[in-house]
Amino acid sequence: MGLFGRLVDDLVNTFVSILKGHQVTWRNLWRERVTLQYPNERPKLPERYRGLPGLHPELCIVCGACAKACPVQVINIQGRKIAGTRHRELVRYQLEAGRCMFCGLCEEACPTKPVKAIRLSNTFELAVADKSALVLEIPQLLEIWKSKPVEVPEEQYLAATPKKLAAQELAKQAEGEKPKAEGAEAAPRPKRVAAEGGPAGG
Amino acid sequence: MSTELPDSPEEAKPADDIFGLYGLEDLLGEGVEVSVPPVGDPVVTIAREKLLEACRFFKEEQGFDYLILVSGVDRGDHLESVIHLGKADAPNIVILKTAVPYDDPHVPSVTPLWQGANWHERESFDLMGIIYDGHPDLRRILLFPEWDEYPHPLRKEFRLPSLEGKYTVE
Amino acid sequence: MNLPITLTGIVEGALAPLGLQGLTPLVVYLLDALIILLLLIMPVVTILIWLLRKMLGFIQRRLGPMRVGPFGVLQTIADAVKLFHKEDLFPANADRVVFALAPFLVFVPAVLVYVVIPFGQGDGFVTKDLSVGLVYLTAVTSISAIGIITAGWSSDNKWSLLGGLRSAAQLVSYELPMTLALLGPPLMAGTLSLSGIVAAQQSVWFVVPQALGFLIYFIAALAEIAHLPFDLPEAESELVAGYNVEYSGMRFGLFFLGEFANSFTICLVATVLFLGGWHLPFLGGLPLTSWQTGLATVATMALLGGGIWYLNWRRAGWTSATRWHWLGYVSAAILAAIVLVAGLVGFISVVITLVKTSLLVFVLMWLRGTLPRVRVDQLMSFGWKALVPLGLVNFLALAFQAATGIPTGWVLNLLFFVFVGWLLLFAWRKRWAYSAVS
Amino acid sequence: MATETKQTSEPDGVLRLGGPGLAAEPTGDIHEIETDHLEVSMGPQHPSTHGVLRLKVKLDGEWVTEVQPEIGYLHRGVEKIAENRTYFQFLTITDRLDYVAAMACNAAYAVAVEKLAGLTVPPRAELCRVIVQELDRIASHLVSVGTYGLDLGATSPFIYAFRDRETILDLLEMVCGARLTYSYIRVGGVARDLPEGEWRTRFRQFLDEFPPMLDEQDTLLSENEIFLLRTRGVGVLPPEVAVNYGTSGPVLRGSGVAYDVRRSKPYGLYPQLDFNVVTRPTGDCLARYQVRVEEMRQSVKILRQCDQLLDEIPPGEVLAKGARGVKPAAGEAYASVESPRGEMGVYLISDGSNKPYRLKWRSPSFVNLSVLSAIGRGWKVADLVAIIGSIDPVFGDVDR
Repeated sequence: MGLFGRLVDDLVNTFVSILKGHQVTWRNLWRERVTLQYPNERPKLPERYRGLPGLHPELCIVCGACAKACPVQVINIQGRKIAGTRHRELVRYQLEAGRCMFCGLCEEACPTKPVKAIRLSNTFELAVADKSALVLEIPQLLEIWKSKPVEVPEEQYLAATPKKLAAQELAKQAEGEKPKAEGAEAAPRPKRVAAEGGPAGG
Repeated sequence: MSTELPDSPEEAKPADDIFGLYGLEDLLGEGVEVSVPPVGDPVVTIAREKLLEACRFFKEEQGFDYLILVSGVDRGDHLESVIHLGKADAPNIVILKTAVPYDDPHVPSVTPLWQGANWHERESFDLMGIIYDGHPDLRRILLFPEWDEYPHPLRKEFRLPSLEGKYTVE
Repeated sequence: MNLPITLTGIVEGALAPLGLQGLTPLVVYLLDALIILLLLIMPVVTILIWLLRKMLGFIQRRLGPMRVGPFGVLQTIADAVKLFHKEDLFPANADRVVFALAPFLVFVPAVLVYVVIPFGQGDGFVTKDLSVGLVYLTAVTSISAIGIITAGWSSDNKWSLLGGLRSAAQLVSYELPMTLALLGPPLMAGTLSLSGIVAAQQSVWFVVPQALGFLIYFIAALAEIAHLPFDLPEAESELVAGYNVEYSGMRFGLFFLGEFANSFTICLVATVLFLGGWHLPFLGGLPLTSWQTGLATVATMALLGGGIWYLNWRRAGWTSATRWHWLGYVSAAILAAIVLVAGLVGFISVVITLVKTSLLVFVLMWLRGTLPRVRVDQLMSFGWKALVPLGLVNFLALAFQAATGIPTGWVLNLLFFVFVGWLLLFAWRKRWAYSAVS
Repeated sequence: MATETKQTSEPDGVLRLGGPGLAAEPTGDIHEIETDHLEVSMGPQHPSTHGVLRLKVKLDGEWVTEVQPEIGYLHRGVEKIAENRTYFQFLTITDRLDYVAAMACNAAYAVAVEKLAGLTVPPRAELCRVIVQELDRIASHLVSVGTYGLDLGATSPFIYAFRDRETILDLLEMVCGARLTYSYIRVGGVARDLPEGEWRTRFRQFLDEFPPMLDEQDTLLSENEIFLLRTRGVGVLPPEVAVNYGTSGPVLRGSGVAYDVRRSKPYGLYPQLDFNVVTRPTGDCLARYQVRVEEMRQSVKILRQCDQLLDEIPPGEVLAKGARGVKPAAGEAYASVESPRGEMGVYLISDGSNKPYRLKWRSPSFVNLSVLSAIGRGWKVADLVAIIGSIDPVFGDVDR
């Protein structure tokens, strides 16, 4: 072949390779598009999607497991004991969504049943004009919580909230009964829960 | 020169065979100790005067030609320079450790043996403050040159702001 | 057929009371240029950019612009408005005068070229049919090289300097084969006037006897306008953006527009010189005045755009994504009206020219969607070692043919056709199975 | 086309490599013209430095006479953060290291902690790990290959690659709920079992549809003469130098060294799986590119085997007992996995508490990038771009 052969070979290769590339792009010209026209067409999010965490304040037993599990410490919980009972109620729950990394450890740590008090929702649009708007308080968190459908009917998961249990307990106390056993069953002891979630402090 | 190696990593590391396997008898002596921890790979602790010699032994006579990692550890009372050596064609790993006092953190550089040590040592110098003698270009690599908030942030004295749980119940 | 009111008449009427009739030709010229700019270049470039982005999008299985106007027709206008709003930045150490002038040096020649190009049959379709049209063409297109070089130099940025230098080397090198290839058609037509060259192609388009010349011209012109695979002066992955890295606002927009106007220009020139201009085997054009050319052009682009639009509709369907619905409908209605009016007046020759041009523009887009960029030394060696010798051989064969009548040019091109055919056969025999991997 | 690689031994005994430009020293009369080298800063804002890499480049015309990478623009002190997080919590931070292949980061860390704490991973979890890691490897290589096309000026391969990657990200999103920061492979197993039903169908569909798409996209690049001109013989890294620098992954295998952690230091389910360690002998940019493409095909092969194993290994426990509050005994361990970029290792020291005493991340990109100053000189600026692209650094991983 020699030099001429190599030259011809080069020419053929160049020619074919460039035509082949154009063949590929030509074929793609007629294929179905894959673009999603986002604000008008919404993505179909899978069931396990990890969006913004939402909280149901009624369900929260104020055990602090989520705050301890959080690797970036964006959860701030303030609670108080319901006078005369073992139950606690939520005073304030703050979540700094701007620093949240949607890892879902809080949801995994949450001990409430049958529905978790803190759940990652399908909300992913976080754009705000002011960073302070990303510090979420209970009303917003509740809205986010409710944005994701729950399989359990509402009466069922709201049947044994800490407040209701406390009210029952108080009522029983008023009747003169000893409410210990029931209270221990309803609210798991925070220490055990915290150990499962992995304590961060100390 | 390298010793013949069994196929699987389990066979390669029976604790009692370690000296024969890695030919460590020749190396043992003043300033060189070997320990086989229950978890992990054999550790050879070397005085810093003999480090380069030991590295050359491992590279040239034992075929540990692949430098995995050079790192620094703050042990609380002294610093430690750790070298992980491996082979490009076998699963064996050996860990070389050299203790370095805080007030005189000098260790010979292994860049003459492995070019790859260059950036590892720069990083260790940058974050841990170990000075590698004989390094061709020892300067900060990850932090910017004027960094002076705390010279070597991976030392234990440098503490991050504490991450207290924000969980309060009245 | 002419419209009852002519531009000259209007200008004369306006100037006569002031006693300035003497200025009429000048004013008419300026107005003519303005009309060409506003009615021809701007809409063409606007629609061309949209077309290009749509085609590139389709090639890449995207949709391209979709927001402004129906299917994003008005995206380019929105971009231009945005660019006008941007701050006009000058680097601290830039040579301010040169820096400010450079974009015009790129954009103005791109527009000036259109002066001599005949869009259709008859005097009405060419602003000024110079007897040395081809010389003017090559001279004017070369000016933009100066603009690019000065832009690169005056920015006081090392990357843009590199881009400017690359472009200097590239434009000077490829000017040579391009001009050699451009010399073919006048040799055969016996005139340098572009209308004359088109008229000479009535029986056979020059792409047949000068296929090699056409190929050389097209490749060299790609390099001249810095189009992929030769877009080295502004190679964004190497030189960030090359010569225009420091430009902002509408100065950058001028580079951008100039670039697209240039890609339209080379296709138009190729059509006029090699693809027979407005000639179809048996259809002639109808006479039209120059400013109607603009309307006709817009109309054609609208028709082409309509095709893309249809494709887009097939793919994306109607969505409420088009926020400027009403604007889109208005613009579509205007375009439709123009098509109607221009159609009534008769513009078939212009349509033929522009359809041919648009096909070439599509080839440009296709190349852009497919090929990677060559390296600077490969570009140079390809230019000097392949294109220049080929161009010389081609030119000598054609010149010999013109001087003696011995059909050397035909023989050369016959050889070229045989060679291409053999390549195709070879390629087919390999069943496209050539794989460089092995 | 420049194919020659020169090696020079300089006074300090350091081996230096480089392209043909090293010989481009002026001779004869040219000496009389005074010339100066142009020093430019390539990056940290530059379209083709793949993130925040800054190169101090000395140019002699278009020739690169010296290149010095400057890194650290994305340094976040991850190793220090590790000392302040529990073993379980830190896993979520590892997502942010090599963000293009976060599964490998998860896996490297999990394997190290398991080795240290002596945790046994359930078989089903091992299978899930292999599947997501290989899917992620394909996704990562697609980014690398696609952006490589973009570096060389070809836009379409990039889009095609991202279209396929999108399919994988959808699959992974169905598995763990996130597209980049997976946090799926946990210490002691995985977060959840793979979903059944639709996921499985789409997974199989992907395995069928992906290889032809890959071939098509590969046609645009490795069968294009211009691409070959730009990559063949450019940025040659001889095998002995590659080993000496400690490079790994496609960079090392492109130089013909068959070092793959999945084979050399097997972990997880890999010893049971059948796949080839892809190597190319030439050590140039093209070889590194081809290794990546071929590795994607091998990953598909692994995934097909996993698809069968999914039926054989029944769903069950996917997280080892006691993994959440894991507290390894005092000691240390080094474990590594094969990330798409090479050997990603974690050196972990425990003092018996629930937080690591020291964590050192052996990031493949960091090591691979260090070779750039050796092989980057003597080439054209455009080649330098090609070389960086073929090394494929990810700056979350380099700077940590």
